[in-house]
Amino acid sequence: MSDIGLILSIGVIVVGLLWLTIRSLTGREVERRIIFLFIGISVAIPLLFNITVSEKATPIVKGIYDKVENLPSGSKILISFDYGPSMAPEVEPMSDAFLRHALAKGHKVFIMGLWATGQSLGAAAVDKIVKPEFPDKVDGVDYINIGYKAGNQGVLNVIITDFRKMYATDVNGVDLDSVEIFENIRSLKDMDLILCVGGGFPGIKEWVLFAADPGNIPLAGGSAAVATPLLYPYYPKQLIGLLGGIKGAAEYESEMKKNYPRFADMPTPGLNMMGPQTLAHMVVMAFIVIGNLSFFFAKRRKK
Amino acid sequence: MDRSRRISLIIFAGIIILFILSWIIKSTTLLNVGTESLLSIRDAFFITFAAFLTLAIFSFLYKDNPYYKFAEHLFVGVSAAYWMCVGFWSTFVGNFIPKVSTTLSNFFEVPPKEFDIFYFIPLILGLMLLMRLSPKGGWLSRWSLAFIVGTTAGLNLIRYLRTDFITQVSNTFIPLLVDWNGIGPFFSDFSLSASGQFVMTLGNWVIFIGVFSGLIYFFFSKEHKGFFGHASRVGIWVLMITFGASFGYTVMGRVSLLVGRLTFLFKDWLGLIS
Amino acid sequence: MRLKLLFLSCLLLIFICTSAFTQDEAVVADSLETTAETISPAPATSLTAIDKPDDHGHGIDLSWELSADDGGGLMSVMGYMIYRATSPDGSYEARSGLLLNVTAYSDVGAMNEGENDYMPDYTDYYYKVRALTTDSAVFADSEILGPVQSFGQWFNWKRLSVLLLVAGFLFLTVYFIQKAKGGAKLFVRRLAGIEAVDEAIGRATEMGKPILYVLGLGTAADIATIASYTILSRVAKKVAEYQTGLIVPCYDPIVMAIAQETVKTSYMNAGRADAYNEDMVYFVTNQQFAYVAGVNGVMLRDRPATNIYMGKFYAESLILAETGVAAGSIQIAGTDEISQIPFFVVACDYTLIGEELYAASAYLGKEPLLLGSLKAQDYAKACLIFLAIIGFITLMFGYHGIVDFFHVAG
Amino acid sequence: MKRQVPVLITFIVGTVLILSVFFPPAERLGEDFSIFFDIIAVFAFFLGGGNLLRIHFGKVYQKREDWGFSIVTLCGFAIMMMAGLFKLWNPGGIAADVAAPGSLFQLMYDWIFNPLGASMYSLLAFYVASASYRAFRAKNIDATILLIAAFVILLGRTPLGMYVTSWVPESFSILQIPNLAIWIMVSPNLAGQRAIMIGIALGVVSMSLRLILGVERTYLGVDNE
Repeated sequence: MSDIGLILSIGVIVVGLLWLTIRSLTGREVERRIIFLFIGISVAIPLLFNITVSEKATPIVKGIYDKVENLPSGSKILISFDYGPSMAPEVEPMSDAFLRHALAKGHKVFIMGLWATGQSLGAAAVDKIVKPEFPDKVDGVDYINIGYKAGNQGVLNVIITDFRKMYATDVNGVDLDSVEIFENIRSLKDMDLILCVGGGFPGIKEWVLFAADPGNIPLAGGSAAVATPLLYPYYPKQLIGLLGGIKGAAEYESEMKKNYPRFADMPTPGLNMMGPQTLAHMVVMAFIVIGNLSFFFAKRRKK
Repeated sequence: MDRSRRISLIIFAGIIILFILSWIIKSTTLLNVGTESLLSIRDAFFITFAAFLTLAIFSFLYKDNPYYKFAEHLFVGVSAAYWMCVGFWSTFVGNFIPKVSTTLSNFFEVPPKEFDIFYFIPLILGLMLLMRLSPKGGWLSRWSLAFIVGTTAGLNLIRYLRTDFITQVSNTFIPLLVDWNGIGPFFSDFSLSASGQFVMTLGNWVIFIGVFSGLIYFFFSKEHKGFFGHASRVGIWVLMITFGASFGYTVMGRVSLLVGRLTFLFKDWLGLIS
Repeated sequence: MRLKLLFLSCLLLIFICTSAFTQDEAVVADSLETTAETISPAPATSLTAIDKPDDHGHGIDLSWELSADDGGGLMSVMGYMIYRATSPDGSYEARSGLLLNVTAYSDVGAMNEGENDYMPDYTDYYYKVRALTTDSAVFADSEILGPVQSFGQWFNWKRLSVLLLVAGFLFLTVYFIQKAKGGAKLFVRRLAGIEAVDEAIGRATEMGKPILYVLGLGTAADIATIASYTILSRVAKKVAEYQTGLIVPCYDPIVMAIAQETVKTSYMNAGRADAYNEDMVYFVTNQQFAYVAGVNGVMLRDRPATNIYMGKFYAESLILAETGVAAGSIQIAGTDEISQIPFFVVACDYTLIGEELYAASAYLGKEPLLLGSLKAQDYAKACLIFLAIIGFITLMFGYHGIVDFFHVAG
Repeated sequence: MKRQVPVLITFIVGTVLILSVFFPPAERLGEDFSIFFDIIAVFAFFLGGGNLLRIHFGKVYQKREDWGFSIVTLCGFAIMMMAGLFKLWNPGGIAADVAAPGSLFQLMYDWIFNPLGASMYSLLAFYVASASYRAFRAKNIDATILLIAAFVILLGRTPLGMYVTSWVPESFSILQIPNLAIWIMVSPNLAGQRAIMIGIALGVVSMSLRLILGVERTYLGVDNE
C-alpha cells in the first residue's frame, strides 16, 4: 500500500516538474506559490513513507568522533546547548549523539547553555537520553547540568577564569562546591574537550573567540548548516572537527551505529532526515534549471 | 452581507469546528494511552492550538490573512514578555541583586554574595536610561548610551583585531607548494586527500589569491582601474563563488526545519507516522 | 609613498626586536637518580618552575621531561600529578588531576583572599611531580623543586603585537584625519548600494508610500548597528525633506532608544521637527522570529516602496527579503554577518558587503574626518598584503618572524 | 556640556577597555563591563515593554485598522508576563527556575512561543527555493559563477552527486561532485569568507576608533562635525 502511495506521489512530482519544464520553453515564469507547493510535497512524502539513505563519515566529522573515542575514560567533556527550539530539528540530533557517545565512553559530561532556551533543552536531553538509556549514571557524579546564564560571550569571558563567579549552583539549585563532578574544576581550562552545538549567536564562533583560543582548550562542535561554511576557517587549527547541518549529524550517527552494538537500534533523526533532504534538493535544482530555461527562451523570443 | 465576507465566515466556522473536533479526538487518544483525564484535555488543547498556529504561519505563504495576523500578534506579545521575564530572573535577580542587597536576595530566595559597590554603576546608568521617559531628563540617557557605545567600541576593537584579523591573517600563511616530491608525483594524484599534492597546492593558491584579490575589492580610496580593476574583478568572482556556495550549502538546514515542523504535524498532532 | 615605507619599516623593526625578548630565567632542577624499587618507575626529570608570565600573579608554570618508563622502558607510567607545599618537607597537596602524556602544567590559584584555593603571591612554593602507575601504591616522585614564587606582571608581552597594531592603526587614522582637515582631497570609490538609497527615497515619495528601515537584530553592542544609525540619520533627513513616511521597527530596546534619538535629530536638522512622530521608531519584540513576523506584517499591510536593511541579520534575512520581493518593494541591504550576505545578494536589489556597511557611514557624510579613517583602513589593508607577501617569501627562506608576529598566544 | 560629556564618557570607557587587555591587573575590567552591560539591558526592557504597550494601547484606543489584533498582543504579553514574574503554576515556588517544567511559563513557551518560532523559521525552506529560482540565472559572468557554485554544492549535498560522477577514478577524485563541493567550500569559499572577515575586522577597528575619538557621534543624536 505504502509503495503505491510512494510511487504515485513521486510520479506527481516528476510529471509536475516535466510539465513546468516544457512550459518554460515558451519563456513563461513559474509563480512562487507553485514552487512553495512543490517544496512542501517533496518534504512531506519521504517523511510519510520513511525513505532513508546511507551515509559515510567525512574526515571533518570523523575528527570529533575519534577525539571522543580516544580520550581516556573519565575525561571531562562540556556540551554547550547554544540553540533554541526553532533550530532544534537540525542540531538536536548532534547534541543527542554527543551526549550518548560521551556517556557510553564513560566520560564526565557537563551541560550548559549560552542560550536561555538551551537550559531547558539540556534538561530535556537528560530526561530523554541519560535517565532511560544510562540508568547507572548519577547526576552530580557522571554528569551535571549547570544551565544558562545571561551575558552571551560575556559568560565565557568569566568562566574561562572561574566557573563559580558565574555559576553558584546547577539547574536544580545544588551548590557546585558540594558535587563530586566539580571537585577539581575551576574554570573552562579544566575541560578536556568542549562540544558546542549551535548555529546562531552566541555559538561556536564565540566559543572559539572567548574560550578555545584564549584558553587553549580543544573545541569541536555541531552547527546549523547555515553557519558551517563560516566555521571552516577555524578547522582544523581551532576546531578539531565540525558537524555541518543534518548531514554531519547523520554521518556521526552512522559512525556510532557502526562501532557500538548498543546503538544499533538508537533513534537516528539525522539519518531519517536525509530522505526529505535529497528530494527537496532535487526539486530546488529542477527549479533552477527551469528558471534558466525560461530566462533563455524569453530572451530569444525578444530577439 | 456580501459574498467574500460570507465565505470568510464559513471558513472561520469550519476552522472552529475542526479545532474542537481535533481537541476531542486528541483528548480521547491521550486518555487511551493512560494520561490523567484533566491533563489529557489540557495537552490535547495545547497540541491542537500549536498545530493551528503552525498552519496559520504557513498560510502566509499563500497570502496575508487574519489567521496569520492572529498568530503574528500573539507571538509578538508572548515573546516580548518571555525575554523580559528571563532577563529579569537570570540577570537582574541572578547577577545583580545578590551583589547589592541581602534583604532583596532573601526576598527572591537567591544566595547573597559579597557586597560590591561597583554594581551601582549599572544601576545608575540603567536609571539614567529610563530618564528618556521623562520629557526633561532625556539628555541624561545619552550618558548611559555613551557608556554602552564606549564599551562596545573598546571590546570590539581588540576582539576583532585579535581573532578575526590576526588569526585569519596567520591562517593565510600556508605553503604555496605542498610537500614537493618532483613533477611526477605532483601530477599523478588529483584526489582530495592528504596525498593529493596538486589539489592541496591548487587550493592554497586559490586561497592566497582569493583573499588578496577580495581585499583589493574592498579598497575604498582607489579607483578600480588598471591592476586594481583586474584584481578587484577576480575578487568579485571569488566573492560570488563564496555566496553561491554558502547559499547552496544552507538549503539543507532550511529543509531540516520544515521537516521538523511537518514531523510535528504528522506525528504529534495527526499521529500519521510513528 | 615615503610615509608608507617609513611606517612599514618601523613596524618590521619593532617586531623583530620584540621577538628577541627573553623570558624570566627558570629555576632548573637536575634530575636525581633514584634507587628504584623493583617495580617503581623512573621519575620525571628536569623539573622547572617559573612564575607564569603575562598574568596578574597567582600562577606558576611547570615543565618536566617524561619519565623514562613512559612510552618506553618499563612502560609502566600512566600519568603525572603535581604536588605543592609551602616548605621543602611540608605536607604536599595535589594541585592537578591526572595529567596524561604532557610535560607542562600551569598551577593557577584564586586571586582573592578568602576564596577557595587562594594562592598568595610572593610566597615560597615547593613542587614535585609524581609519576603514577596503574597501581596507586606504586609511583615515583621527582626531585623537589623550589622555592618558586608567583607574582603579577604589569604588561602582557604576548599581546605586544596587538598593541602595536592598535597603535599603528591609530597613527594612520589620526594622520589621515589631520590631512583631511588640512584640506587634502580624498577619493572614495562609488558605493552602488548607497547611491541607490537616495534614488529609492525619491521613488517612495513619488509613489506616496513610506520607507521601511530595519536596523536588524544587533544590540547596541554591535558595531554594525552603530554604523546603521549613521545611514538611518541620512535616510531620515532625506525623508523629512521629501515628507515621505518612515517606519523603523526595532528589535532591541536600547537600539530603539538610540534610533529615536537619531531620527529626531535628523528631522530637526531638516527643519521639520513638527513632522517627527514618536511612533515612527518603535519596539516590536526581542525575539528573532516574532520580530520577523511583525515586520512581515508591516511589509504586506503598509506596502513600503523601499525596504532598507542595515545592521546585523541572522536567519531572518531571507524571510524579510523574500517577503519584500512579494510585496514589490525595492530593497537595499547591508550587513557584516557573513553567513547572511549571500541571501541579501540573491534577494535584494543592492547589497553592501561586510566592510562596505561601515564605509557607507563614512561615505554618506563625505566628511573629511570620516573619509580620513577610510583612507587609513585602506592603508592598513595595503600594509597587510605587503607584509603577507614578505611573510611568504621569508617563510620560504626559513624565517618565521613575520608569521610568529601574527600568532598571538595569550 | 550636554554634548561633550557623552563623547568624553565614550572616549574614557573605550580607552580604558582597550588598555585593560594589555595590563594583567586590569584584565578583568572587560568581564565586569560585560556584566554591567547586561544589567543595563534589563532596565532597557522597561523602555521596550513600555513602548510596546503604548503602541498597541494606542491602536486599540484610536480603533485603527486591525486594532482587534492589538488586543491579542496585549493579552499574550500580559499573561506571559504574569506567568513569568509571579512564577504561576511553578511547582518549585519562587526559588525555582522560571522555566521549570509544569509552570505556566514553560507551558506557554512549549506550546505557543516554540511552535510559532519554529514555523516562522521553517518558512525559509520555501523562500530558499523561490529565491534560487528567481536569482540563479546566467545573466552575466558574475551571476553565472554564483549559479554554478550553488548548483555544484547542491548536487554535492545529495547522493545524486555521487551517482553522477562515481565513474571518475580515485586518482582524480577531486572531480567527483561531492569532493568538488567540499573543495569549493574549503578553498575559494574560504578565501572569500576570509577576505570579508579581514575587511570587517579592519572596518570594526576603524569604526571603533572613530567612536572613541568622538569623530562619529550620530548615535548620540548629535550631528557629526
